[in-house]
Amino acid sequence: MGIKVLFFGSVTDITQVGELSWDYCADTNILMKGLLGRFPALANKKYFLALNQQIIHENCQLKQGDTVAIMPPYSGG
Amino acid sequence: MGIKVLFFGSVTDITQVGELSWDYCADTNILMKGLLGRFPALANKKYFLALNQQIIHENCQLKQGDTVAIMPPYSGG
Amino acid sequence: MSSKKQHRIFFQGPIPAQKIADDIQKHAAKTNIGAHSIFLGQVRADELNGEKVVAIEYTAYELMVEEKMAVIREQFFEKYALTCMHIYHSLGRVAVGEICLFVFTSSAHRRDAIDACSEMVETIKKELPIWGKEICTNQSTVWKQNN
Amino acid sequence: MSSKKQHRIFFQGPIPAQKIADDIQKHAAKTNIGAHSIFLGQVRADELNGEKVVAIEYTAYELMVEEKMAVIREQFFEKYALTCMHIYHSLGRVAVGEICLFVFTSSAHRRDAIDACSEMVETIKKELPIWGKEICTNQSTVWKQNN
Repeated sequence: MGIKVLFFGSVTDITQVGELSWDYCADTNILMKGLLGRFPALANKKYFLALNQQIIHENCQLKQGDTVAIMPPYSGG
Repeated sequence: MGIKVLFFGSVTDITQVGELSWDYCADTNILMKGLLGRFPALANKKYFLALNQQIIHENCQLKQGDTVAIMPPYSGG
Repeated sequence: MSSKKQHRIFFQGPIPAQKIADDIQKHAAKTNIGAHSIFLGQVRADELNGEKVVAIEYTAYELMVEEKMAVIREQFFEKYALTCMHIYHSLGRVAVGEICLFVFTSSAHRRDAIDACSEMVETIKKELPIWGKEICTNQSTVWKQNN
Repeated sequence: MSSKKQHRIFFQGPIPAQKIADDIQKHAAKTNIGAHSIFLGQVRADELNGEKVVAIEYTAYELMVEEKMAVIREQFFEKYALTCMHIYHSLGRVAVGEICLFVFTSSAHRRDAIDACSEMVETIKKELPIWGKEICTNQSTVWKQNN
Protein backbone atom coordinates (compact mmCIF):
# COMPACT_ATOMS: atom_id res chain seq x y z
CA MET A 1 0.00 0.00 0.00
CA GLY A 2 2.76 2.45 0.84
CA ILE A 3 2.01 6.05 1.79
CA LYS A 4 -0.48 8.30 0.05
CA VAL A 5 0.93 11.81 -0.30
CA LEU A 6 -1.37 14.79 -1.00
CA PHE A 7 -0.29 18.26 -2.14
CA PHE A 8 -2.40 21.40 -1.89
CA GLY A 9 -2.48 25.05 -2.87
CA SER A 10 0.79 26.59 -4.02
CA VAL A 11 2.65 23.36 -3.23
CA THR A 12 1.06 21.89 -6.35
CA ASP A 13 2.85 24.56 -8.42
CA ILE A 14 6.03 22.69 -7.44
CA THR A 15 4.81 19.11 -7.55
CA GLN A 16 2.51 19.51 -10.59
CA VAL A 17 0.38 16.74 -9.13
CA GLY A 18 -2.11 16.74 -6.31
CA GLU A 19 -1.46 13.21 -5.16
CA LEU A 20 1.10 10.45 -5.43
CA SER A 21 1.85 7.05 -3.96
CA TRP A 22 5.13 6.80 -2.10
CA ASP A 23 6.95 3.66 -1.05
CA TYR A 24 6.43 2.88 2.59
CA CYS A 25 8.88 4.59 4.91
CA ALA A 26 9.13 4.52 8.69
CA ASP A 27 8.34 8.10 9.65
CA THR A 28 7.47 11.54 8.33
CA ASN A 29 11.05 12.83 8.55
CA ILE A 30 12.19 10.11 6.16
CA LEU A 31 9.21 10.80 3.91
CA MET A 32 9.95 14.54 3.74
CA LYS A 33 13.63 13.87 3.00
CA GLY A 34 12.54 11.77 0.05
CA LEU A 35 10.01 14.34 -1.14
CA LEU A 36 12.57 17.15 -0.87
CA GLY A 37 14.91 15.06 -2.98
CA ARG A 38 12.27 14.74 -5.66
CA PHE A 39 10.92 18.32 -5.34
CA PRO A 40 13.87 20.47 -4.21
CA ALA A 41 11.83 23.71 -4.49
CA LEU A 42 9.78 22.53 -1.52
CA ALA A 43 12.71 23.54 0.68
CA ASN A 44 11.84 27.21 0.11
CA LYS A 45 8.15 26.75 0.88
CA LYS A 46 6.32 27.27 4.11
CA TYR A 47 4.10 24.25 4.68
CA PHE A 48 2.39 22.14 7.31
CA LEU A 49 1.99 18.39 7.44
CA ALA A 50 -1.16 16.48 8.22
CA LEU A 51 -1.09 12.76 8.96
CA ASN A 52 -4.48 11.17 8.30
CA GLN A 53 -6.14 14.61 8.39
CA GLN A 54 -4.50 15.61 11.69
CA ILE A 55 -1.91 18.38 11.76
CA ILE A 56 1.42 17.11 13.10
CA HIS A 57 4.19 19.28 14.53
CA GLU A 58 6.93 16.71 14.97
CA ASN A 59 8.22 13.52 13.45
CA CYS A 60 5.58 10.78 13.42
CA GLN A 61 5.77 7.05 12.81
CA LEU A 62 4.04 5.92 9.62
CA LYS A 63 2.16 2.74 8.87
CA GLN A 64 1.12 1.22 5.56
CA GLY A 65 -1.82 3.08 4.01
CA ASP A 66 -1.28 6.33 5.92
CA THR A 67 -2.06 9.61 4.18
CA VAL A 68 0.31 12.56 4.53
CA ALA A 69 -0.72 15.98 3.23
CA ILE A 70 1.71 18.81 2.44
CA MET A 71 -0.20 22.05 2.87
CA PRO A 72 0.81 25.70 2.53
CA PRO A 73 -0.90 28.26 4.84
CA TYR A 74 -4.67 28.24 4.42
CA SER A 75 -6.43 30.93 2.45
CA GLY A 76 -10.10 30.03 2.49
CA GLY A 77 -12.95 32.45 3.00
CA MET B 1 -50.03 77.13 18.50
CA GLY B 2 -49.26 75.92 22.01
CA ILE B 3 -47.21 72.78 22.62
CA LYS B 4 -47.63 69.49 20.79
CA VAL B 5 -47.33 66.57 23.20
CA LEU B 6 -46.63 63.04 21.93
CA PHE B 7 -47.03 59.81 23.91
CA PHE B 8 -45.44 56.51 23.01
CA GLY B 9 -45.35 52.85 23.99
CA SER B 10 -46.78 51.94 27.38
CA VAL B 11 -47.36 55.63 28.17
CA THR B 12 -50.29 55.51 25.75
CA ASP B 13 -51.93 52.88 28.00
CA ILE B 14 -52.29 55.75 30.50
CA THR B 15 -53.07 58.62 28.16
CA GLN B 16 -55.23 56.63 25.71
CA VAL B 17 -54.12 59.05 23.01
CA GLY B 18 -50.86 59.33 21.09
CA GLU B 19 -50.90 63.08 20.73
CA LEU B 20 -52.53 66.16 22.17
CA SER B 21 -52.26 69.94 21.96
CA TRP B 22 -51.40 71.65 25.21
CA ASP B 23 -51.71 75.31 26.04
CA TYR B 24 -48.41 77.10 25.82
CA CYS B 25 -46.38 76.96 29.01
CA ALA B 26 -42.93 78.36 29.77
CA ASP B 27 -40.87 75.21 30.35
CA THR B 28 -40.96 71.43 30.48
CA ASN B 29 -41.26 71.31 34.28
CA ILE B 30 -44.50 73.28 34.11
CA LEU B 31 -45.69 71.11 31.23
CA MET B 32 -45.03 67.88 33.11
CA LYS B 33 -46.77 69.20 36.22
CA GLY B 34 -49.82 69.84 34.07
CA LEU B 35 -49.62 66.45 32.40
CA LEU B 36 -49.24 64.67 35.75
CA GLY B 37 -52.35 66.52 36.94
CA ARG B 38 -54.28 65.19 33.98
CA PHE B 39 -52.68 61.71 33.93
CA PRO B 40 -51.76 60.92 37.55
CA ALA B 41 -50.67 57.35 36.67
CA LEU B 42 -47.70 58.85 34.79
CA ALA B 43 -46.10 59.45 38.20
CA ASN B 44 -45.43 55.71 38.50
CA LYS B 45 -43.94 55.39 35.01
CA LYS B 46 -40.34 55.50 33.96
CA TYR B 47 -40.10 57.83 30.97
CA PHE B 48 -37.79 60.16 29.06
CA LEU B 49 -38.61 63.49 27.49
CA ALA B 50 -37.63 64.63 24.02
CA LEU B 51 -37.97 68.25 22.99
CA ASN B 52 -38.20 68.57 19.21
CA GLN B 53 -36.76 65.07 18.77
CA GLN B 54 -33.82 65.67 21.14
CA ILE B 55 -33.65 63.86 24.47
CA ILE B 56 -33.53 66.34 27.36
CA HIS B 57 -32.28 65.61 30.84
CA GLU B 58 -33.24 68.81 32.65
CA ASN B 59 -35.83 71.54 32.58
CA CYS B 60 -35.96 73.31 29.20
CA GLN B 61 -37.59 76.55 28.06
CA LEU B 62 -40.44 76.05 25.61
CA LYS B 63 -41.56 78.17 22.71
CA GLN B 64 -44.80 78.17 20.75
CA GLY B 65 -45.04 75.18 18.40
CA ASP B 66 -42.50 73.01 20.23
CA THR B 67 -43.03 69.25 20.34
CA VAL B 68 -42.48 67.34 23.57
CA ALA B 69 -42.52 63.54 23.53
CA ILE B 70 -43.09 61.39 26.64
CA MET B 71 -41.35 58.09 25.97
CA PRO B 72 -40.91 54.93 28.05
CA PRO B 73 -37.66 52.93 27.65
CA TYR B 74 -37.15 51.79 24.05
CA SER B 75 -37.83 48.23 23.01
CA GLY B 76 -37.15 48.08 19.30
CA GLY B 77 -35.33 45.28 17.52
CA MET C 1 -28.11 66.87 9.92
CA SER C 2 -30.25 68.91 7.57
CA SER C 3 -27.74 68.42 4.76
CA LYS C 4 -27.76 64.65 5.24
CA LYS C 5 -29.85 62.37 3.13
CA GLN C 6 -32.59 60.90 5.30
CA HIS C 7 -32.57 57.12 5.14
CA ARG C 8 -35.96 55.65 5.75
CA ILE C 9 -35.56 52.57 7.88
CA PHE C 10 -39.18 51.61 8.45
CA PHE C 11 -40.81 48.71 6.74
CA GLN C 12 -44.52 48.09 7.08
CA GLY C 13 -45.03 44.59 8.52
CA PRO C 14 -42.51 41.72 8.39
CA ILE C 15 -39.35 41.94 6.27
CA PRO C 16 -39.53 39.19 3.60
CA ALA C 17 -36.54 36.85 3.12
CA GLN C 18 -36.79 37.73 -0.57
CA LYS C 19 -35.95 41.36 0.18
CA ILE C 20 -32.78 40.20 1.90
CA ALA C 21 -31.79 38.13 -1.15
CA ASP C 22 -32.55 41.02 -3.49
CA ASP C 23 -30.48 43.42 -1.40
CA ILE C 24 -27.54 40.99 -1.34
CA GLN C 25 -27.82 40.49 -5.11
CA LYS C 26 -27.70 44.25 -5.71
CA HIS C 27 -24.26 44.37 -4.11
CA ALA C 28 -22.71 41.99 -6.65
CA ALA C 29 -21.96 45.03 -8.79
CA LYS C 30 -19.91 46.66 -6.02
CA THR C 31 -16.68 44.82 -6.62
CA ASN C 32 -14.75 46.63 -3.89
CA ILE C 33 -16.81 44.73 -1.32
CA GLY C 34 -15.21 41.66 0.26
CA ALA C 35 -17.50 41.08 3.24
CA HIS C 36 -21.15 41.45 4.17
CA SER C 37 -22.47 41.13 7.69
CA ILE C 38 -26.18 40.71 8.28
CA PHE C 39 -28.22 40.66 11.45
CA LEU C 40 -31.85 39.58 11.44
CA GLY C 41 -34.21 39.89 14.38
CA GLN C 42 -36.95 37.26 14.33
CA VAL C 43 -40.05 37.37 16.52
CA ARG C 44 -39.77 34.60 19.11
CA ALA C 45 -42.63 32.57 20.57
CA ASP C 46 -41.86 33.52 24.16
CA GLU C 47 -44.20 32.57 26.94
CA LEU C 48 -45.61 35.37 29.11
CA ASN C 49 -47.72 34.46 32.16
CA GLY C 50 -48.45 31.10 30.60
CA GLU C 51 -49.58 32.60 27.29
CA LYS C 52 -47.59 32.24 24.06
CA VAL C 53 -46.56 35.33 22.16
CA VAL C 54 -48.04 35.22 18.64
CA ALA C 55 -46.84 38.59 17.31
CA ILE C 56 -45.16 41.86 18.18
CA GLU C 57 -46.69 45.15 17.17
CA TYR C 58 -44.13 47.90 16.62
CA THR C 59 -44.64 51.63 16.90
CA ALA C 60 -42.02 54.37 16.71
CA TYR C 61 -41.40 58.07 16.98
CA GLU C 62 -40.60 58.03 13.29
CA LEU C 63 -39.33 61.58 12.87
CA MET C 64 -36.95 61.22 15.82
CA VAL C 65 -35.73 57.82 14.57
CA GLU C 66 -34.90 59.32 11.19
CA GLU C 67 -33.03 62.25 12.69
CA LYS C 68 -31.12 59.98 15.08
CA MET C 69 -30.28 57.50 12.34
CA ALA C 70 -28.79 60.26 10.19
CA VAL C 71 -26.37 61.11 13.01
CA ILE C 72 -25.67 57.47 13.85
CA ARG C 73 -24.96 56.64 10.18
CA GLU C 74 -22.44 59.44 10.02
CA GLN C 75 -20.72 58.19 13.19
CA PHE C 76 -20.56 54.63 11.86
CA PHE C 77 -19.10 55.68 8.50
CA GLU C 78 -16.46 57.66 10.40
CA LYS C 79 -15.63 54.78 12.74
CA TYR C 80 -15.71 51.88 10.25
CA ALA C 81 -14.47 51.57 6.67
CA LEU C 82 -17.89 50.66 5.31
CA THR C 83 -18.86 50.48 1.67
CA CYS C 84 -22.52 50.61 2.60
CA MET C 85 -24.98 50.09 5.41
CA HIS C 86 -28.70 49.35 5.16
CA ILE C 87 -31.08 49.13 8.09
CA TYR C 88 -34.74 48.15 8.10
CA HIS C 89 -37.05 47.90 11.09
CA SER C 90 -40.65 46.76 10.92
CA LEU C 91 -43.60 48.86 11.97
CA GLY C 92 -46.97 47.33 12.74
CA ARG C 93 -47.61 43.67 13.35
CA VAL C 94 -44.93 41.01 12.87
CA ALA C 95 -45.92 37.42 13.63
CA VAL C 96 -43.77 34.83 15.40
CA GLY C 97 -41.12 33.44 13.02
CA GLU C 98 -41.11 36.60 10.88
CA ILE C 99 -38.25 39.09 10.53
CA CYS C 100 -38.61 42.48 12.25
CA LEU C 101 -35.05 43.85 11.95
CA PHE C 102 -32.52 43.68 9.10
CA VAL C 103 -29.08 45.23 9.50
CA PHE C 104 -26.76 44.89 6.50
CA THR C 105 -23.20 46.22 6.46
CA SER C 106 -20.58 45.78 3.73
CA SER C 107 -16.86 46.51 3.61
CA ALA C 108 -13.66 45.57 1.80
CA HIS C 109 -12.33 43.63 4.79
CA ARG C 110 -14.38 41.55 7.17
CA ARG C 111 -13.79 43.21 10.55
CA ASP C 112 -15.39 46.52 9.53
CA ALA C 113 -18.61 44.91 8.33
CA ILE C 114 -18.82 42.49 11.27
CA ASP C 115 -18.01 45.00 14.01
CA ALA C 116 -20.25 47.70 12.55
CA CYS C 117 -23.18 45.29 12.22
CA SER C 118 -22.78 44.06 15.78
CA GLU C 119 -22.51 47.59 17.20
CA MET C 120 -25.44 48.80 15.10
CA VAL C 121 -27.76 46.14 16.54
CA GLU C 122 -26.93 47.34 20.06
CA THR C 123 -27.31 50.97 18.98
CA ILE C 124 -30.74 50.34 17.46
CA LYS C 125 -32.00 48.67 20.64
CA LYS C 126 -30.56 51.36 22.89
CA GLU C 127 -30.88 54.59 20.93
CA LEU C 128 -33.93 54.40 18.67
CA PRO C 129 -37.37 55.37 19.97
CA ILE C 130 -39.18 52.22 18.87
CA TRP C 131 -41.52 50.15 21.04
CA GLY C 132 -42.70 46.59 20.70
CA LYS C 133 -45.92 45.27 22.19
CA GLU C 134 -46.09 41.51 22.52
CA ILE C 135 -49.47 40.05 21.66
CA CYS C 136 -50.36 36.71 23.20
CA THR C 137 -52.67 33.88 22.16
CA ASN C 138 -55.45 35.16 24.44
CA GLN C 139 -55.07 38.67 22.97
CA SER C 140 -53.46 39.95 26.18
CA THR C 141 -50.54 42.30 25.50
CA VAL C 142 -47.28 43.06 27.25
CA TRP C 143 -44.93 45.90 26.35
CA LYS C 144 -41.61 44.41 25.38
CA GLN C 145 -38.52 45.23 27.42
CA ASN C 146 -35.05 45.24 25.94
CA ASN C 147 -32.06 43.95 27.84
CA MET D 1 -15.93 12.38 15.81
CA SER D 2 -17.04 9.18 14.12
CA SER D 3 -20.42 9.34 15.86
CA LYS D 4 -21.01 12.90 14.69
CA LYS D 5 -23.09 13.70 11.67
CA GLN D 6 -20.80 15.01 8.95
CA HIS D 7 -21.94 18.39 7.71
CA ARG D 8 -20.97 19.02 4.13
CA ILE D 9 -19.92 22.62 3.80
CA PHE D 10 -18.77 22.70 0.19
CA PHE D 11 -20.76 24.33 -2.52
CA GLN D 12 -19.71 24.00 -6.18
CA GLY D 13 -19.18 27.51 -7.58
CA PRO D 14 -20.69 30.73 -6.20
CA ILE D 15 -23.36 30.68 -3.50
CA PRO D 16 -26.54 32.24 -4.95
CA ALA D 17 -28.33 35.00 -3.02
CA GLN D 18 -31.47 32.91 -3.51
CA LYS D 19 -30.01 30.10 -1.42
CA ILE D 20 -29.48 32.57 1.41
CA ALA D 21 -33.13 33.71 1.20
CA ASP D 22 -34.34 30.11 1.10
CA ASP D 23 -32.25 29.20 4.14
CA ILE D 24 -33.56 32.21 6.08
CA GLN D 25 -37.13 31.34 5.11
CA LYS D 26 -36.71 27.76 6.37
CA HIS D 27 -36.02 29.11 9.85
CA ALA D 28 -39.39 30.85 10.13
CA ALA D 29 -40.76 27.58 11.53
CA LYS D 30 -38.23 27.58 14.39
CA THR D 31 -40.09 29.91 16.71
CA ASN D 32 -37.52 29.70 19.50
CA ILE D 33 -35.13 31.73 17.33
CA GLY D 34 -34.86 35.46 18.03
CA ALA D 35 -31.69 36.34 16.15
CA HIS D 36 -29.84 35.34 13.01
CA SER D 37 -26.32 36.43 12.19
CA ILE D 38 -25.00 36.00 8.66
CA PHE D 39 -21.57 36.56 7.21
CA LEU D 40 -20.99 36.55 3.46
CA GLY D 41 -17.60 36.59 1.81
CA GLN D 42 -17.68 38.22 -1.63
CA VAL D 43 -14.84 38.03 -4.16
CA ARG D 44 -13.24 41.46 -4.42
CA ALA D 45 -11.75 43.02 -7.57
CA ASP D 46 -8.33 43.52 -6.00
CA GLU D 47 -5.42 44.67 -8.09
CA LEU D 48 -2.33 42.46 -8.15
CA ASN D 49 0.77 43.75 -9.95
CA GLY D 50 -1.40 46.09 -11.98
CA GLU D 51 -3.81 43.32 -13.03
CA LYS D 52 -7.38 43.12 -11.77
CA VAL D 53 -8.58 39.96 -10.08
CA VAL D 54 -11.53 38.49 -12.00
CA ALA D 55 -12.14 35.35 -9.97
CA ILE D 56 -10.87 33.13 -7.19
CA GLU D 57 -10.57 29.39 -7.66
CA TYR D 58 -10.95 27.42 -4.45
CA THR D 59 -9.57 24.00 -3.65
CA ALA D 60 -9.65 22.17 -0.33
CA TYR D 61 -8.56 19.08 1.51
CA GLU D 62 -12.21 18.13 1.70
CA LEU D 63 -11.97 15.12 3.99
CA MET D 64 -9.88 17.05 6.52
CA VAL D 65 -12.24 20.04 6.35
CA GLU D 66 -15.19 17.81 7.14
CA GLU D 67 -13.45 16.14 10.05
CA LYS D 68 -12.29 19.49 11.44
CA MET D 69 -15.71 21.07 11.02
CA ALA D 70 -17.34 18.26 12.98
CA VAL D 71 -15.05 19.06 15.93
CA ILE D 72 -15.43 22.84 15.51
CA ARG D 73 -19.23 22.56 15.35
CA GLU D 74 -19.24 20.66 18.60
CA GLN D 75 -17.04 23.30 20.27
CA PHE D 76 -19.28 26.12 19.05
CA PHE D 77 -22.46 24.45 20.26
CA GLU D 78 -20.81 24.00 23.65
CA LYS D 79 -19.60 27.59 23.81
CA TYR D 80 -22.67 29.37 22.42
CA ALA D 81 -26.40 28.79 22.96
CA LEU D 82 -27.10 28.24 19.26
CA THR D 83 -30.30 26.96 17.76
CA CYS D 84 -28.51 26.15 14.53
CA MET D 85 -25.43 26.89 12.48
CA HIS D 86 -24.98 26.47 8.73
CA ILE D 87 -21.73 27.01 6.86
CA TYR D 88 -21.09 26.91 3.12
CA HIS D 89 -17.81 27.51 1.33
CA SER D 90 -17.40 27.52 -2.43
CA LEU D 91 -15.17 25.14 -4.34
CA GLY D 92 -14.03 25.89 -7.87
CA ARG D 93 -14.29 29.22 -9.59
CA VAL D 94 -16.10 32.20 -8.03
CA ALA D 95 -16.14 35.43 -10.03
CA VAL D 96 -15.70 38.93 -8.64
CA GLY D 97 -18.93 40.10 -6.97
CA GLU D 98 -20.08 36.57 -6.23
CA ILE D 99 -20.42 34.97 -2.79
CA CYS D 100 -17.83 32.36 -1.74
CA LEU D 101 -18.58 31.98 1.98
CA PHE D 102 -21.88 31.87 3.85
CA VAL D 103 -21.93 31.53 7.64
CA PHE D 104 -25.37 31.48 9.25
CA THR D 105 -25.93 31.22 13.02
CA SER D 106 -29.21 31.42 14.92
CA SER D 107 -30.03 31.72 18.59
CA ALA D 108 -32.75 32.84 21.01
CA HIS D 109 -30.81 35.94 22.04
CA ARG D 110 -28.65 38.05 19.79
CA ARG D 111 -25.19 37.84 21.39
CA ASP D 112 -24.87 34.08 20.84
CA ALA D 113 -25.64 34.26 17.12
CA ILE D 114 -23.50 37.38 16.56
CA ASP D 115 -20.47 36.23 18.54
CA ALA D 116 -20.56 32.70 17.14
CA CYS D 117 -20.81 33.98 13.57
CA SER D 118 -17.90 36.36 14.04
CA GLU D 119 -15.71 33.72 15.66
CA MET D 120 -16.64 31.14 13.03
CA VAL D 121 -15.45 33.40 10.20
CA GLU D 122 -12.05 33.70 11.89
CA THR D 123 -11.98 29.96 12.58
CA ILE D 124 -12.74 29.10 8.94
CA LYS D 125 -9.92 31.33 7.69
CA LYS D 126 -7.45 30.01 10.26
CA GLU D 127 -8.33 26.37 10.73
CA LEU D 128 -9.76 24.96 7.51
CA PRO D 129 -7.46 23.57 4.80
CA ILE D 130 -8.89 25.59 1.92
CA TRP D 131 -6.88 27.52 -0.64
CA GLY D 132 -7.83 30.34 -2.98
CA LYS D 133 -6.04 31.14 -6.20
CA GLU D 134 -6.69 34.63 -7.54
CA ILE D 135 -7.08 34.74 -11.30
CA CYS D 136 -6.30 38.04 -13.03
CA THR D 137 -7.50 39.62 -16.25
CA ASN D 138 -4.37 38.47 -18.09
CA GLN D 139 -4.88 34.90 -16.78
CA SER D 140 -1.93 35.24 -14.40
CA THR D 141 -2.62 33.68 -11.00
CA VAL D 142 -1.58 34.45 -7.44
CA TRP D 143 -2.22 32.23 -4.45
CA LYS D 144 -4.33 34.15 -1.99
CA GLN D 145 -2.96 34.90 1.45
CA ASN D 146 -5.17 35.35 4.50
CA ASN D 147 -4.47 37.96 7.11
